[in-house]
Amino acid sequence: MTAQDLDALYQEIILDHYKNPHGKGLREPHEAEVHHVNPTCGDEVTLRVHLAEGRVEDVSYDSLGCSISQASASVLHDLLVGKSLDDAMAIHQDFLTLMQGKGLVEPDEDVLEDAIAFAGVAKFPARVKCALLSWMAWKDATAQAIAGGENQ
Amino acid sequence: MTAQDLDALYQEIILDHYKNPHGKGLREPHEAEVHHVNPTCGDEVTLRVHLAEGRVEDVSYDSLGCSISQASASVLHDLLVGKSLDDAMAIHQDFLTLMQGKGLVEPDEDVLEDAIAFAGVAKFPARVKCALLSWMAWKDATAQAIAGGENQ
Amino acid sequence: MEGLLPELEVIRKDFPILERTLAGGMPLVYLDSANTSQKPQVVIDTMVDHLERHNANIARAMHQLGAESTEAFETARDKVAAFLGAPERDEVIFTKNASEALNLAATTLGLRGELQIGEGDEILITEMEHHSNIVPWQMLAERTGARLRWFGLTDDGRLDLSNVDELVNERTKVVSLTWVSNMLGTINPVADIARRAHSVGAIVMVDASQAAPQLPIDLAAMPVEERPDLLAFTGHKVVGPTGIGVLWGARAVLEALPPFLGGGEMIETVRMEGSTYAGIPHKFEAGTPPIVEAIGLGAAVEYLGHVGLDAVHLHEQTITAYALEGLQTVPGLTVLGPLDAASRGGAISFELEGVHPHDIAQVLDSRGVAVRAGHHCAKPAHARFGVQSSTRMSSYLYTTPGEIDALIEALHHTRSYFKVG
Amino acid sequence: MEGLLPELEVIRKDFPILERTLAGGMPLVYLDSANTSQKPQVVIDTMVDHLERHNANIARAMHQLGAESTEAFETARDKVAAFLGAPERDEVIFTKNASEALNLAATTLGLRGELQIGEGDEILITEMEHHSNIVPWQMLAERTGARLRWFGLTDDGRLDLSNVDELVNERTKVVSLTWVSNMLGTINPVADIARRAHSVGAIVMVDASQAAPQLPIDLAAMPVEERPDLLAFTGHKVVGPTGIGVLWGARAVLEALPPFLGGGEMIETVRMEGSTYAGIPHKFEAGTPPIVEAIGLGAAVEYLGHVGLDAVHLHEQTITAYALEGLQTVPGLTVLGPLDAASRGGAISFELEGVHPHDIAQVLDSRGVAVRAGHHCAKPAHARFGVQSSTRMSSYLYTTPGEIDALIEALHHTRSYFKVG
Ligand SMILES: Cc1ncc(COP(=O)(O)O)c(C=O)c1O
Ligand SMILES: Cc1ncc(COP(=O)(O)O)c(C=O)c1O
Repeated sequence: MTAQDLDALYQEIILDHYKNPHGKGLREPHEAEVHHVNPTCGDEVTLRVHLAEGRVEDVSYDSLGCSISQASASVLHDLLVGKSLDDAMAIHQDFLTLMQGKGLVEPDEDVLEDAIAFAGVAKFPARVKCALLSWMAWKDATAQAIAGGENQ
Repeated sequence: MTAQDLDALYQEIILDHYKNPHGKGLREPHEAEVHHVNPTCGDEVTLRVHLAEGRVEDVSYDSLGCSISQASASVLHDLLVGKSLDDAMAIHQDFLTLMQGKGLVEPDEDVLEDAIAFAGVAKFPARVKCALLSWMAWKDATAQAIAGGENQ
Repeated sequence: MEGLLPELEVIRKDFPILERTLAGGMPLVYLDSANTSQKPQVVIDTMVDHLERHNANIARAMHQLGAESTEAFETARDKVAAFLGAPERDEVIFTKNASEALNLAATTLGLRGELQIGEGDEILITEMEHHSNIVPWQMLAERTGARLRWFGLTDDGRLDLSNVDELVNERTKVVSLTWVSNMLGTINPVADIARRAHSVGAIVMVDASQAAPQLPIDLAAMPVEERPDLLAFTGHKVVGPTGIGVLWGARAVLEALPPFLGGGEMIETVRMEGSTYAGIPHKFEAGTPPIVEAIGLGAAVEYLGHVGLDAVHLHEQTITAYALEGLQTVPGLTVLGPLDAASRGGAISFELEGVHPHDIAQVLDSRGVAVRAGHHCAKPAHARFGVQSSTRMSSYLYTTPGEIDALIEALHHTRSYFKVG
Repeated sequence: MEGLLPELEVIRKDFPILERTLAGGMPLVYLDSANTSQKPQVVIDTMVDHLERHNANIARAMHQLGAESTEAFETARDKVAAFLGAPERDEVIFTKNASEALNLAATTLGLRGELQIGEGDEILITEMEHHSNIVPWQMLAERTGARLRWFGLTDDGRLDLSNVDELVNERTKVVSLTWVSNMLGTINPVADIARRAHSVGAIVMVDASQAAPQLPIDLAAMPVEERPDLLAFTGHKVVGPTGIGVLWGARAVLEALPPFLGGGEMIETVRMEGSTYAGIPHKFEAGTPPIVEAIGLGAAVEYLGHVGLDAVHLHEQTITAYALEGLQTVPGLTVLGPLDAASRGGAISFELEGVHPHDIAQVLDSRGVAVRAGHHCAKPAHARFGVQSSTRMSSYLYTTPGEIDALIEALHHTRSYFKVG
């Protein structure tokens, strides 16, 4: 890839989130905690969700990884916390679609806000996994939290 | 291979031994019996040796296989029965050398008699195994017979 | 001749080896395709292009070559999935050949896990299997104490289903059988057998090594009761390279099986104290996979797809019918297996009275006609018919009626060469 | 620069991929050879010639193509035997990669037989192994109840031999270790360890995946107490194709091990009731082997032999020394593993303060420099040094000092791109 591609990948927004991640750290309360690994490179995330009355009250996480995976966790926190579960799921789906779109999907800034900076990542198959690591962990944790709630 | 090569392989002598194998059938007495298989094609031989006072008294066999493997057992019978063990071993070695010589070894007719007809076989790696099947079985059986004799 | 591939001469041009001449200037008449198929230029060129321009390790490499290589490898998986009509592309596991795929299944069914086979259980195979679908199950039986049973064969070379009710019973844990016999040519009723086996809760494995080259396969279209749970085939028989085979498995079954080989790429995380494993397909692909081979296989199945498996199947049937007819003109010749081309694949094994298969193959070879002689890795099926070995001709999409004529003529010549009849 | 291959520019011409340009017209600077090596034209051409002119299955086929193919395949075995200085050519077993070779050993050591490992026995490995030399032994330990133990590492990335007397004891049944680490570059004292292990009667297995590409190996010349009993390497790292690996084993050990996979070619005879097995090497080569891959590997080791392994080794050391020097000019960069080029192989892993390996690799890639980032299938070794991943450059016989310069420059650029320091 060229120097321009590189700049498309490492948008300022991504580097900012990487240097100053939002919502990092593991917090109480939480209904589910998961640990996800990217087997290719070993990047890891431990992620907790706290749901209440159909809303995402908190997403807290601890992670080790590259700028893309770190920034994407930070953006996830910004985007999903405070949303209704339905809205959060919809945003999750949009982010997934964007990342799996091979750079051909036009992101909706109103929905994805800072996450539109990841549009450039979608062109790098090897990095898509990095960007999705925390998003997959969130989905998994949320499913567990919901299942746990139903079982009570 | 060409039609000439074919004729070099299927010498009249070989076809004669194939049609009228010498010494075929399993006989008593014997000190050792072995069963050898060519895993590639499934050709089989059951072979017995009878030794006495350092001489090959009899080699008897039952076999299933192609013309080359059948003829070679017949020739083996002719060549080895009646010989001293030492002479038989020497002939065995000469036959082995001939077969593994890729067609470049000049056989000694005084030693190998009819077996010189197998010189053409040595050019066909796939058929060398056929020609050697009973000879390997004989060596194995003889080794067993000798070891059995010593153990007594 | 009706039923032949319409562009047969064009297709033959795709296969460079068919232009070769042998000793004495003989043109090659290659009738050993059930043993291994020849390769079209596009498969060779795809491999060369990969090696010369895109070679890199996959998954682990993040650079441009690595991305290209990974993309090519995973696209090959998509192509194989499409070739099989696999319900999911991640159900396609790359192995080194069909034998490894069969061993993978037989080995992991013996390991601790939900599907573990043990004493008192039964494994059911058939008497017409290739050694690669017999020995792994013998080993499994030996290791676990399970009992190995098998369908016998009828005199005309079909599965003897007369005792199916006894053979398929509540102790049966796995049924493994070939779709098309590599020796007898028989096409087995896999759907029926799968339905019965599933009704007692058994896992069904199909050896498609001879089916994949010549029958259209569409797993997703099969009713699930009739669909095998596991299926194996091998790259080199579907105009692909050696060194690559495929195990397809239903996701639920593959997920229930423990890993087979351990190592790079099949892990989730490794600590000295213990490891966790990746999901399918990677769980079963330890180490650097056969990358360029998978890519070559992708090109191969795509090539077959372009020709059309229906057309290939019809061509095979047409050639087989023509060959069966021709063989009947040779005195003393007996075909082993079904005699109607419609219910069989393109491999025809036969005996010729008074001449050993080796000797037949040798005389044929002197005329450029390449066939196989021996037990074709199907000793029990040979034993069933009281023969120790046989001669086998096997055609493929590039075979012409003229080549069959050459075979028949060479067989007549063989008889006179050995002065029989 | 003294020590470089004298004909380096000629050698580079042998590798077509080195002429490739990447996105933005960047020339390729391939520094990922420990992951997989590039292929010289002669290897590609040998494979193409085989596929276009000689393709047939081996052993089983008696026709001319079959004889040619069998001859080419078995000659490849001779070439590999010569490459290793193997005492006997039949001790060379073809597998699909190094991982399969390691699994073959680990699996069969757990099966019924003279060498069977069981409860109370110990398996000894090291903390610097590739996952492919860890996971198979973990699986063996789990299946048999044996205990898995390992050598730790010193701070400078060597084996910690301080507790060798405790680790190598009369319960130790097998010791398996890498000759050269793929992460740290460390060259291990395999002869010393083999001697000790043999003194307690253990089997010694050496993972030569990183050694075979760059160190001259002469097994027959090693004193038998110091010679491994089993040794594995992989084709794609010695300028050969993927899909092929090698297990070498001393005849006595290979004969004592039970078969691994079952199927065509590894049998002596098969009946439905049970089977007997062929001798080595065929006993361990079930199914159609990777034929064209073995032939490609034969051409590859012959190519390396012509260049000369001593010369390759010297070249690697020279490049490695030059690279270690250059890396020291990059602020915040720490090399993991030994710092003297003489006692290490050509893979150098490092950390760069403030930039994650993925991001380094990405910036390097934008300049055409291909390196590997991640755990390099050596998670435990990374954990030992408290890092989760690292960046690795690895050279080979075609690497030039200019390429090292390009790497160093790109690393400086990376720091400024990410505004560190
Ligand atoms: C030291 C070492 N061992 C084993 C392997 C496994 O080789 P393969 O992936 O070809 O099986 C590798 C390479 O990946 C390696 O570097
Ligand atoms: C029916 C059948 N099963 C299995 C195999 C084994 O395939 P491979 O040797 O490629 O593993 C073959 C071919 O040899 C076959 O014909």
